[in-house]
Amino acid sequence: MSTRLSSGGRLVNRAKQVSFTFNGKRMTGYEGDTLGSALLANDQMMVGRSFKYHRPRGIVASGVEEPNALVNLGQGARMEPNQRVTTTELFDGLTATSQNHWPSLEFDIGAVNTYLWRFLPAGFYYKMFMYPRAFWKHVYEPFIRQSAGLGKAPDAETLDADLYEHFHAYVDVLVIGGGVAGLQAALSAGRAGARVMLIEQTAHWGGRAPVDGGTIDGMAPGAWVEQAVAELSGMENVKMRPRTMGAGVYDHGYVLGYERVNDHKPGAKGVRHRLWRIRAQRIVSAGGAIERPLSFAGNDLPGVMLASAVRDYIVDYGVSPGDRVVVVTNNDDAYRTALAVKAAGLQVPVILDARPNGGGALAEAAKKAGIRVENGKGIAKVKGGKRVTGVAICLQAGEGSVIEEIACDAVAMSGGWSPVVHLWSHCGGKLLWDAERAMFRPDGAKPPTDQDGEGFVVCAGNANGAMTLDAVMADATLQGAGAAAELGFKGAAAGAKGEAEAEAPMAAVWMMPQGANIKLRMKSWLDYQNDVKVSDVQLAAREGYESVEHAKRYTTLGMATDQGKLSNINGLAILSYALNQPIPQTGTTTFRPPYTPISMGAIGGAARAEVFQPIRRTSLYDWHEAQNAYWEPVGQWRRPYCYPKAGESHHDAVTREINQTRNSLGLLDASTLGKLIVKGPDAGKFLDLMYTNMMSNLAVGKCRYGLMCNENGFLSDDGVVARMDEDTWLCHTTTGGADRIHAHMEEWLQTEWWDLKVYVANVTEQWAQFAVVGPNGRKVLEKLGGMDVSKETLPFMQWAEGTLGGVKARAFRISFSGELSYEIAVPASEGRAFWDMLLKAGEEFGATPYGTEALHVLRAEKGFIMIGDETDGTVIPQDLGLDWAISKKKTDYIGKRGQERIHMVRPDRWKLVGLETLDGSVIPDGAYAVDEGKNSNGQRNTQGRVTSTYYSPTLGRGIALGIVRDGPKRMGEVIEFPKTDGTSVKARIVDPVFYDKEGAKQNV
Amino acid sequence: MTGGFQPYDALMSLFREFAALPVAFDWAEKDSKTTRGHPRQRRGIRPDMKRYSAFAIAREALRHHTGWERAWRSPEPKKKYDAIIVGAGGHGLATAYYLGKNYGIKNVAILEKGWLGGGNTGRNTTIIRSNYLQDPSAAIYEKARSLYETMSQDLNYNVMFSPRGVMMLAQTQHEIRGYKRTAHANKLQGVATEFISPQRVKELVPIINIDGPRYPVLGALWQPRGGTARHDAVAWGYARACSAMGMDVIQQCEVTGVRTEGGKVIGVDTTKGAIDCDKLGLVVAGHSGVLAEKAGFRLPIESLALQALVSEPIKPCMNVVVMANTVHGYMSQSDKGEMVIGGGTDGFNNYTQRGSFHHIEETVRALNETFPIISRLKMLRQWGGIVDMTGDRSPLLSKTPVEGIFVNCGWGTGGFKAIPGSGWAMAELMAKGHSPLTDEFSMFRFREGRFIDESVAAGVAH
Amino acid sequence: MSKAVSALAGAKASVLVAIEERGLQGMITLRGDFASAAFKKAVKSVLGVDLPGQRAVAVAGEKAVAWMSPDELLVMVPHEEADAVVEALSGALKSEHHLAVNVSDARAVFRLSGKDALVREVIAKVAPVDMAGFGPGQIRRTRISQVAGAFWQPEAGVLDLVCFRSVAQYVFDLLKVSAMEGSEVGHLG
Amino acid sequence: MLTLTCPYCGVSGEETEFHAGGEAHLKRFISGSTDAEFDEYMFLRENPKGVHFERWRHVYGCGKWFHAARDTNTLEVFGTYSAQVSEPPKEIKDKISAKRPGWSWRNFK
Repeated sequence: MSTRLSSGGRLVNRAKQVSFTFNGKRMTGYEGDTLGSALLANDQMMVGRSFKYHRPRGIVASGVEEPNALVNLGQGARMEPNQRVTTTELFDGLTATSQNHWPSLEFDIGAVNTYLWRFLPAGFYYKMFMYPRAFWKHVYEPFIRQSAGLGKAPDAETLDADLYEHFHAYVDVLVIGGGVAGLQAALSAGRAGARVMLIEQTAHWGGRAPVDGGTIDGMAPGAWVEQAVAELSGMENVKMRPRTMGAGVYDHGYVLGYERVNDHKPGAKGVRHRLWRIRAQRIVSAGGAIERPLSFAGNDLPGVMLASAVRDYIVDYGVSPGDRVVVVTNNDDAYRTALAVKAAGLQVPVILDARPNGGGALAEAAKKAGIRVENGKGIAKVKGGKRVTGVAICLQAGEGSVIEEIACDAVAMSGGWSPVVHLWSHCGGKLLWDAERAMFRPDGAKPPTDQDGEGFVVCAGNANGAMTLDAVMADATLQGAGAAAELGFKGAAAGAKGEAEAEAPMAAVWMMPQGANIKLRMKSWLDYQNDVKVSDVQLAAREGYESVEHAKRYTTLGMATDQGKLSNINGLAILSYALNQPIPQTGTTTFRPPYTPISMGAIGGAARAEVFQPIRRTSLYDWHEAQNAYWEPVGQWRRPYCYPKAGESHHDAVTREINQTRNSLGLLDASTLGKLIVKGPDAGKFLDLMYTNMMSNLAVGKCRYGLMCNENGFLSDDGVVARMDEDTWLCHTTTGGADRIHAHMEEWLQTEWWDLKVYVANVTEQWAQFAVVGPNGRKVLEKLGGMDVSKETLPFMQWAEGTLGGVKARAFRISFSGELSYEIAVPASEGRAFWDMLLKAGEEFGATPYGTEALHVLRAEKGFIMIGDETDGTVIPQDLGLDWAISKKKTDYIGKRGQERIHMVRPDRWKLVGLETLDGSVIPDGAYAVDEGKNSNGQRNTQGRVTSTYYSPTLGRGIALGIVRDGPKRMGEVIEFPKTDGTSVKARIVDPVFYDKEGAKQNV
Repeated sequence: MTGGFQPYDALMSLFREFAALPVAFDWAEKDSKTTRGHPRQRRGIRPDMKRYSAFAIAREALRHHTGWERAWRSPEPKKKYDAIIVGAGGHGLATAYYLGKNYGIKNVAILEKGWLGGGNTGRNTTIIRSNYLQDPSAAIYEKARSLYETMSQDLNYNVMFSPRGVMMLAQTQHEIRGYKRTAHANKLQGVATEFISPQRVKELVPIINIDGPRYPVLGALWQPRGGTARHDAVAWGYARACSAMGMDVIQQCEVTGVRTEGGKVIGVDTTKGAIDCDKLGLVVAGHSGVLAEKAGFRLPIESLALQALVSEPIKPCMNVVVMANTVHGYMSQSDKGEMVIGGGTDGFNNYTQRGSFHHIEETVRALNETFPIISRLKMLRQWGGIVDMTGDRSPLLSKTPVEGIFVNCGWGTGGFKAIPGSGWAMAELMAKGHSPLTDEFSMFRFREGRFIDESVAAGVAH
Repeated sequence: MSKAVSALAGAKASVLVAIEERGLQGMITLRGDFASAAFKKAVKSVLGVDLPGQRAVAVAGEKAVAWMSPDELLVMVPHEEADAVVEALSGALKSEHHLAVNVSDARAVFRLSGKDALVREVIAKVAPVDMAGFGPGQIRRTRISQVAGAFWQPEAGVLDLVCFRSVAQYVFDLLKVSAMEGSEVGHLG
Repeated sequence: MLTLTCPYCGVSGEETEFHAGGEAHLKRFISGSTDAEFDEYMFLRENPKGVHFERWRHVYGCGKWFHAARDTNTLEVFGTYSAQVSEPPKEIKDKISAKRPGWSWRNFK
């Protein structure tokens, strides 16, 4: 059984007991434990079920590579699925439940798949479940979906209780990994004077070195780590950050760091995760190496663990994974585990060394310690059900005949080590195959390159393929100093010197035994979480899924939450052998960020709730809200759609607002309309190019409606232009157009007509602007007093500057409603005060604020087009009967050439008309007018569509604007608009101006 | 757990797969009643190719699955083919498949510089829908969607088409009008969609936050027969079927040159030697421009990186596909349990298959707000693909300035859903010289000012 | 004028650092040819400072001039003087192609004050800028999370940030969240 | 996530401060040009896998447009330069020649 040892555990504080629950069962651990070490200390060997066969799964690793031990952690607003127990720091009150089983971990009905395993090889679902067709959706898929998935989905109605944030950091040298290699690299770069940041994914510095032994500068590694950390902490130019993982390396030295700030103390003040957005000139990746499992039958049973993990649990946490631990290996490092087990007072019945000639100095030490060592042997099969009970031994060179059976309760396996090359590879760093040590390591000659075309990542230590302590320290010194030197920081001192026992060469072992028969291969797991076995990869190769990407996708090897950290190289080797080609020819799959999964919360950062996205507010925002405005988002602005009073529907409110505006006085917050100042000796010339019509000949003091197109000829914006003085124009744009048109003008000025002397400034927000509309509009302004707004002084389509009610104001005689109308602009800081004056002065006229919907109906009654309704990016001004606003005199304006193309001048284009339903009803939004017959694809032919359709309170009936093929020539014709419910509505083509065609009401 | 699911019932259905084998064959026969002849012959699949079925699995299980044959052959190129398709992605393989199936043109090679299905076919978010606004788009996407319905049976390869429904959220007044317009257009195009209420949205997607607060859900355009499929399987299934028809799928064979004579194509040069052909179809997505250059003409496209990501797998919590265009995010849950999320495209030309991280940030930010549970899930993996964009973001299925050369590209971010329709139409274009499905997608349309712009109604490109 | 109010009417928050909306601030966008002697002279004569260098801020009492682009300055004066200064500038530049326009009410200004490292850390959370390399005398126009903004440090421990008026509430909320208790980073200190 | 240096304000900023503006050095065709010329100007963009010239705007900074020479396959930036020129400056072309011998782009090499 796994248990807590009576002593040992360099990371745990035995003085501080911590209690937690697993599947509702109360357990205890120590401060410093991971959830994984604490579970093992409580003899919780089985912690989950595999994805496909629902086989029992135990902890196999001690770090980020763990594929099995995933739990639902926490509850309610802090519940998180798929948390790796090996990287979860234990805290008091932690609650965890195991995943992927029903009804319970011990008895899982899904485990029946394990008896059907013969019928469920890789890719089985591509070959079945096809008949009958309807069964896929209703029977097969629901079953597959239900049995797939791992953790629980968090509750849909509970908001995440935690907060997240981002941080931007800029460094010369970023060192990723706080093991001895990372520490040494940081020291080397830091001593040279570079700005260094050192990040480490765990809470501890020093990595595996203190567990592995040897000496650094004559000291125990732990002592050297303390000394190094002390020196680094004292350096001004070095920043150290534990619990921060290098998640991804992106182009141009951009790195994501994932800091788990409060995961070990949930609910503490501040953020849970911080996403570091680091821009580094050079990156030293010192992420270490990951031990590989061996592929033998039954290698997935709980109790079979990586040899290094067994050692970690004993040394770091004082936890024994078993009393009798069989060690199986192809390299010397696993002997350290055997020695550690022995030193803890536990038994090692045998070390099975697959190498015919066995190991070196460490093997001698093991033998000296009295451990039985068998060279050239391996495991034929692990015995046991929900946990290991023994192993059957065979010759590695054979086919699996059992020589001997040995009882044990744990197996420590080591298939060699793979450098962590992920960060090197994210941005295109190339790998080379080191056949001697059976691993891919970075090809230093082919690094990922940055904006200058220079390599910007180097690897150090294990991550660079330096596997012994002496090599690690030498490499780290070199890489750290080298990275700094490339940036001009020279003169780093010599680094520390590591010493460790000499090791005999490892031997690649991809299958155990080498000639394992099919029955053994079908039980030799490669990917524990996704249940991919040696036989599955071989099947993929046999069926022609030969590329590594095909084999991966066909078998799902390496696609689990660990992204193949344990399985990829083994699977790749099996595939290569199956294809009879060398491993490097098979190649690796692409390494993609993140290194291990990072929370969506962290990715989103602080952007939630009120700061999710900016809301742009006018000076009346609070007032609108106080009036119960129903908001409509328009870009990032919020505009009142209408102001419903108690008991009023939106429709009622809109009707009231329109009637009051037509009959007396309506007020609109038009502040969001864009206002651009265009000034300079060439401003007129420039505006003639920007607008379809002439602006250069507009007289000072006058206003003119203008159209803007894009270079394709399509109408993109409209608005009233006012000439301020000899060389200054004020251009109004739509609400959505202000920034866009400003950018559009700057673009043309800077990149095409840079010889023109014109400056543009966006003054949209400088001014609050209000439309004062209706027969009493003039009276209310006259009440405020200060400037002459009479018809004589300020006729239609003119503007004037002065004061109104004591406030500096500009008054524009323009109308988007067909009524007597002024738009008054006042400085935004006085917008609210001016609005209050307007309301007060307008009280006697029943002054009524109206929203965007009333605005739309008022303009539609008048036949005015609306950008975004009548236009959709495919409509040219000519389609909307706006030929009068297109200058024929000009040789050029933006869009002119585009409008000359053959499709744009076709006589049968759909053109603007008014539409009046025969029954007075409102045509549904978006309806199309049908034509006879169907097209060659069997689609009903159409001849037009509505673009705006409303109930008109003024006319007491439905009205619509639309574009209809050759419409203006078809006045009086009746066309039909089918509805989506199968019925249709008939409408007569009429003039688009429904109200006051003569303009009598606005020209007063 | 989603309501009403009974593990035992589902298990029984699994057993039924094995137990009711003769019945399964009956069903298969029924599917093929409309035409005469042996169903395998009708499908153009060689009678000697082993059919996939639960029975075959059971039979193979007895010999530990050692008897499965290659899904597709691995031939050396012949000297000449009637037609060569460059690009063994979904679109290229589908083109070849329908050339054989619909027009009997089976002396065809499909050349792939890497591995079949290794490009965008295997990198997308697998969404299938046809609720397009413009007639030409709706026609080809609906053709594709309808072919997906029967693809598993047609190919005898389970591509797991899952018509679970696709919805596009309306979160502004403008979007409501846009989607209502699309619903009207779809009605006339024969595409089944409807505009649904916020309450119905919540019923279909229990994990959505319809109250906003920033952008409340005001409704949605709902296509009940939209859905997803297993993307790799589409390429593999077509490849297997093409191979069975006698076509040569030639992988790791890069086209290095295009040979023409008197303005007409006569063959290609490849890393496996020169190969002659009468007709040449260029179907290479992101690399179309590079290949067109070799043939001596330029295409109106630019190549950009598009990104996607998946979360770790969780138990089923969302059965439909949701697209939220106001906040720029879309999401579905795969059969494995991962939340599959589509991100944005970079604004600059890029061939790296890596995009910029801020697009991932923007998408996830929006989805955290729309689906609050996402915040506590983790991103497992992000990746990028190269998409080719045309001037109107709609594809090119077109003749080219060189006689005998046809292009199929420019699918932008919407290619996967179109695969069978694209192949069907491209095959017709290559075999007959024109197709009603491709007529509007000519590469020369821009010169005339004729666009097929899908972004017009509610800002939905693809 | 007494009726004038700034975007957030002087809202304040005291979190890791003090955040305050600074009320009404006169601001003028001035565009022109920096190479022109007349332009330099006009700036000097009206504002009392030399033309600031690239991305620099020149301060003279209540007035300051910030370099915004190779042809644009941001002139800061007391709010009530803005119109007069625009007129003075326009007068001095009568014969020059230029643009001077009052944008005081189109902006909001926040002041962050407290421990210098904390002030700069708050900004490092919301702007893609190397705050370790930033200090008094410089101005940086950049992205403040999802909106445009610019900031400068009048002195250590103080930072002024300007954004558009319409997004003042967003920026205020964002700064408050970024400076919430318990979110010290300890990277720039 | 690119880093670009704005030649106008000198800021080396991350991509999110900038806006990509497509191919550089386009020759605009107006009324009177042929359909083919206009089509080429509007739609037939250079799309090389390699050296490319393009426009960017420092939208969150000084607001200025500028040109960049960049490799679309490695994302190396050879240099940024004024928007107000109709062809890349010689020093940029020389730099590219040193790094990518034999390159060409439209009429430039």
